[in-house]
Amino acid sequence: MTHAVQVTGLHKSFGDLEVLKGIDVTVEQGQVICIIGPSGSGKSTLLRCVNLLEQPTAGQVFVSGTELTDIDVDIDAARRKLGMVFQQFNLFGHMSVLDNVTIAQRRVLKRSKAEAAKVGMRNLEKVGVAEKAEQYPAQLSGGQQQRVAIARALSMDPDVMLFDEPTSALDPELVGDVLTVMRQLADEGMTMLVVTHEMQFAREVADTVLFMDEGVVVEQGPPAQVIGSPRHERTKSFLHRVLNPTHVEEAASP
Amino acid sequence: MTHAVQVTGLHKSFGDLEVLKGIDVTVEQGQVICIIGPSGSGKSTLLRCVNLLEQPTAGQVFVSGTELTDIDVDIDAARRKLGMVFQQFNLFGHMSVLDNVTIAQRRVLKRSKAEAAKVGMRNLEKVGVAEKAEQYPAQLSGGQQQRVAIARALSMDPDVMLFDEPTSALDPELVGDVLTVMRQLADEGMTMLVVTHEMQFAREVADTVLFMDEGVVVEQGPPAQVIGSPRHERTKSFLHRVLNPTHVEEAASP
Amino acid sequence: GGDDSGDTAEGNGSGVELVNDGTLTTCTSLPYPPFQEQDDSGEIVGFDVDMIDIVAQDLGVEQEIIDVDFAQIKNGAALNAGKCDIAAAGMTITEERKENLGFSVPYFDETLAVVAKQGSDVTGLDDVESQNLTLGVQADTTSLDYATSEGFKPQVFRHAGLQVQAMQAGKVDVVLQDLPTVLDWLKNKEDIAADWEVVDKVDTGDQYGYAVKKGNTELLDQLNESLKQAFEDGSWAESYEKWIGEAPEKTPTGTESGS
Amino acid sequence: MTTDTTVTEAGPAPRARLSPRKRKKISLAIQYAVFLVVIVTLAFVADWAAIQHAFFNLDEARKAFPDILAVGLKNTIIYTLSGYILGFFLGLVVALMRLSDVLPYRAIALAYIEIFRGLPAIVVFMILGFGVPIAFQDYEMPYDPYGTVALALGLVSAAYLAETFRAGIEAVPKGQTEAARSLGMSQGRAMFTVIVPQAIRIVIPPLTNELILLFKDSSLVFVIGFTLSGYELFKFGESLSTRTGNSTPLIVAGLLYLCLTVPLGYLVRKLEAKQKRGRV
Amino acid sequence: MTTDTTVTEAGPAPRARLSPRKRKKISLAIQYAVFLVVIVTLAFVADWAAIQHAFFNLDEARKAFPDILAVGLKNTIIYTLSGYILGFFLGLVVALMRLSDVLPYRAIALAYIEIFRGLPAIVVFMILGFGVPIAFQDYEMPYDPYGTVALALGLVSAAYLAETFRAGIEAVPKGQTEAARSLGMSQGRAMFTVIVPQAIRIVIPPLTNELILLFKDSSLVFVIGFTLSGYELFKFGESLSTRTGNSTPLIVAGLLYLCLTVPLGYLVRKLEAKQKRGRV
Ligand SMILES: Nc1ncnc2c1ncn2[C@@H]1O[C@H](COP(=O)(O)OP(=O)(O)OP(=O)(O)O)[C@@H](O)[C@H]1O
Ligand SMILES: Nc1ncnc2c1ncn2[C@@H]1O[C@H](COP(=O)(O)OP(=O)(O)OP(=O)(O)O)[C@@H](O)[C@H]1O
Ligand SMILES: [Mg+2]
Ligand SMILES: [Mg+2]
Repeated sequence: MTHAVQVTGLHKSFGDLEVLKGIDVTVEQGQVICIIGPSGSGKSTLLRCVNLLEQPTAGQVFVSGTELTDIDVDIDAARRKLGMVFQQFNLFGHMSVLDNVTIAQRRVLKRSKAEAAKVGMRNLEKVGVAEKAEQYPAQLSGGQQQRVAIARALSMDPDVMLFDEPTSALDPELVGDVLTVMRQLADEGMTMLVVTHEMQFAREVADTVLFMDEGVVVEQGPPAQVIGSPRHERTKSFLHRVLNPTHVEEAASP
Repeated sequence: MTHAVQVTGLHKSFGDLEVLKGIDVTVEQGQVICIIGPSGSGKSTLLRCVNLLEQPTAGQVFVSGTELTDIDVDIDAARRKLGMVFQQFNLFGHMSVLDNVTIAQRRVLKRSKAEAAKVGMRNLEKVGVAEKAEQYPAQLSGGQQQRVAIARALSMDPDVMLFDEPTSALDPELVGDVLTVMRQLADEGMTMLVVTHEMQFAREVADTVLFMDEGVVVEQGPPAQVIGSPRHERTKSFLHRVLNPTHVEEAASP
Repeated sequence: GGDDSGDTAEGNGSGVELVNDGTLTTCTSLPYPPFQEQDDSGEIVGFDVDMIDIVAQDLGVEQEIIDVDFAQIKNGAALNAGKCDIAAAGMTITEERKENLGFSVPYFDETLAVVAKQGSDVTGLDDVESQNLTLGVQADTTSLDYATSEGFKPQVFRHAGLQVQAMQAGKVDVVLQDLPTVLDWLKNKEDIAADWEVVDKVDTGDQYGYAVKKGNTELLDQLNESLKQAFEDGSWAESYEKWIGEAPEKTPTGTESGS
Repeated sequence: MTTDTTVTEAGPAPRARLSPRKRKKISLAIQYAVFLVVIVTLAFVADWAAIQHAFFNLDEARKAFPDILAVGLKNTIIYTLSGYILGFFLGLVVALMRLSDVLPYRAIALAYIEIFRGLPAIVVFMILGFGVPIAFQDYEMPYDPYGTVALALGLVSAAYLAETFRAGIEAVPKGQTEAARSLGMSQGRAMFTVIVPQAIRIVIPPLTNELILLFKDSSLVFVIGFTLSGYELFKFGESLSTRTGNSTPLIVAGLLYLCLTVPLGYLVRKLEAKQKRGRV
Repeated sequence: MTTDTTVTEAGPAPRARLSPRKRKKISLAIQYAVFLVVIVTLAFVADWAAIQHAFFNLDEARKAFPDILAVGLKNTIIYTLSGYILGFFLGLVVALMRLSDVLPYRAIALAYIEIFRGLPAIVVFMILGFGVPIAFQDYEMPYDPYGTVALALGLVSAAYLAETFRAGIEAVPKGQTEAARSLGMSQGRAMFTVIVPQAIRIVIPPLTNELILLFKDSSLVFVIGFTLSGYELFKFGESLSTRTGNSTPLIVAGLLYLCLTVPLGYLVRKLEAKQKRGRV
């Protein structure tokens, strides 16, 4: 049986800086994996290597059995199986919301205008922003924009969804709307790889939580284990800082 | 007895937009007041009216008995009693950390260089960034910058500290350091007016929590009451959204 | 060069006021051979330069030369703007210019030359229209006035140097310019001499004169006196032969007044 | 708020010195006084009759019309627009070369940009107007002198336009390309569906700005040499001024330049402000 | 990563079409081929002897030295720097007027900026070089012609410099003033302790850029009229070129302009990049 996503021996350097130092991750069909870890630990880079927005320095990435790191693969075609949602939304500012969710369907999947609109509207409804279809991204709140971005990725019928801190650019009140949509996707059986700082979401939704630090996977397992009773010192101290912000040991530590 | 801060009948409009619609707030010596409320409700504007960074349209502001809204008051002198900490830190980028905390002491309070440095270093130690004194703001993390900003305000020996979402521009891991410093200040008896989204901090540290919406104070009281068992519908729905981001009713609500 | 007059006496006894003390400042439009142009060493030399050197010598000062577009010379702007004391630029005396300038006695008879490519069947300005050719003239000169009054639409160049470059570049087919200048080109510029020839001459009956700012009678008197002296003592004729290449047919009398 | 609010709780208020409002009033009063003194002095000292006669002479101004419009302004507009159009396409080519993967293209584009941005326009015009035709006697520029003028202005503006195009493309956030690629678009498709349409909006203000600069640069084409009917605004005004010895025609020409450049400049600022507000 | 990795789990891979890497290779090859063809064509078609003779004539170039440095380059630098210094202070005054609370000052500053940014420099030079001295016969410009040149270049650059200063002050985030005010500093104190020092850093690159523009504008001062020893780079090159009928001196002058402008441009970009990186 093929895995939804399989990453083996992944290394990535920017110049002299080795950001990923050999990562192995396997995601099965329908699983939700949450990746947590301190800033700069390489979480985003890992996600970006999975859909080859960054070219890995070494290692292999398989998605539904296709090796994306194979130099002869049609990367544009392979990438369609991966939907990606970014921290900064990255909606196309010059297009209406509906155009945002239909343009790739029509240009890449060659769907008819009507069909693309049907699929797009279905997904906009799913994320709860159907009534904004005719508006432009600049007219939407951050939370609405991010939900459009999710609908846009979903409209390509991906096998796997990648989320890179989808809520950290949002006002606290707007976080909930986006997390609700993601939870719903997970419930429907979507395979998801989520970089997040929302521990409550990870605890409740993830099948596996993966703690990264300094380019390596320090610890992974079910959320109850990794978040509830972490074994590694680094994990413990990270979680302590994030979960109890008002009770940090001594402010004197810079 | 004079109140630390007294705001009566405060109105503020930007053009046609009435942002504050009659606010009355009293802060006693040594009290910590946390202001919570949805985005755009006027929290920042209220804080900025208190130290007259915005000129109120109507109403009065008293600090330690001096009316700041009196047109004949020496506003620069009066403002020294109020320390302000901003969301975006606003450290002076062209000055070292030490200069940041000494410049106003020397130029405004006319302290000697040595005395200003002494006071500055004491406050930098208090917030735990003394070893960064010679560095420049750009070389510091967000959390360190914010702590320098707190030290800078403290160095003017203010009667009251105003905080405007001091942690919302920070990475989640860095939030703790800043909240710890604030908690410590509160413990030492500093009078504080804090706009924040950190409910845990408000619950643990505030004497009074004040919920604002659409330019009015909807509800105020001890944290256990306002956060624990809010009476008003608006407060309830706001708290529900912020405290349970993954359990928002229906994503379909835009 | 322009400032090699031997007499370096300070000031001058004639009561003439100069824009710059101790120097007689001359406005000209470079290059305009053989009246004024830079020689190979970069010094400004020429017939006009020699003449004004005589004036400067009589004043007991040195000549300094300022290069301005001819347009600013002939309308008096350069003089009125206080840039110089004398305008010396192979300039024709015309009624229109007299309104803005104080002219000296005439010192040179004007003749215009029509220049065309060797081997072309151009014999005069009349062929320009019939053969649909491009006529090139220098801006603000009597050549331009003459050409426009004859109904031509010539191409206009800021100074004579650009005009001759346009000839070299083949941008013009026929050129109208003062004869001495043309002769100088044909003498000193190989590529011009190889391709071009004078096909016609136009005797306008006009004459060249130097000019001072209108109303500056002290300087004008001195100028005229020095010129008359030069006519009489043969230094004018000597310069003429040196720069034009042949002896003059007659020497100006210095009697007919310019202004 | 009224000024007579009774300060019921006023403690030992820091009322010292002058209140900011009073200080401001005094400072304003001083500044207005200075202004008045300067104006009055100017009014008495300046020789207004001379100024009016030399620069705002209605008779002289009248003489300039209508030819200054029919010839000068018309030619300025023709020269500038033809140069701009040429420069636009040349600039596009140079910008694409600058962004190319092929090193020699990049090098050539960079050299082109550096040279033509570094040279004074008048040097380019002289070389093009005289140097090139002398060197290549056999070759004839089509539609001369308009061809030469368009080429001269085009070459100069292309360097600026190329940099503008490149900056426009680079100003579109990288996230836009990444989002497009992650939806399965190829590099080229992403470029033309997502990047270029947004880059165009970004470059409209600087493109307009370069049109203004070119209007001003067109005042130098006179060095190439023209027939009288080819005179543009500056040369027309200058030639009329030198003919009459009065600066008014030059002032009229200057005002006509301002009629072209000031509204365009205003438009640029409007567009820039709109763009700033509308950022995603 | 090696290319011969065995694809153990390859499913029904979307391998269709050409792989991106192959497509890229082919496209690159085509581009290089086009480049070669163009180069070869040029090499055969162009009359290199004529080009070299007209533009890169070593004999002619030699004649230009050392005077082109001792006179032309020297004067270009003197004129530009004196104009820049004058423009700097004038620009500061105009910028302060532009930010003043006094309406007439603001209006005058705005008019000044609009006029001098909208007029071609050569128009300003002509008016200043001839119009003004004729209108005011009694007044004598000190240190003429250097005074007139400095004033002309100063007036033109002051408009740009004023806008730069204003933009620099406005580019300092509002939060900086607010932080300073909230520490008890007065408006003036905040301005000079916090805003101006940061504004200066911001404006250094555009200030340098305007020096480049002024070097180029200085090529137009010849219209004012000079002695030979007052010739700047362009006029020197042009006059030598017209004397010899060979464009090489003009090219030499052009290269010397590039020696001034290209390194300065490089410096501007360095400073800008550094500033972008160093943002707080
Ligand atoms: N394009 C790049 N060039 C050079 N260095 C990079 C690049 N992208 C990322 N890095 C570096 O790689 C390291 C890991 O970055 P990455 O963005 O993956 O971290 P992260 O775990 O996502 O952190 P965060 O929580 O802040 O998003 C960082 O030190 C970062 O500076
Ligand atoms: N200078 C200003 N000019 C015009 N409108 C303003 C200005 N400052 C604030 N506002 C408006 O006033 C309202 C309240 O703003 P304010 O910043 O006080 O809200 P807030 O409660 O602090 O929100 P947030 O949590 O997003 O900071 C908003 O609608 C805002 O757009
Ligand atoms: Mg990241
Ligand atoms: Mg706020």
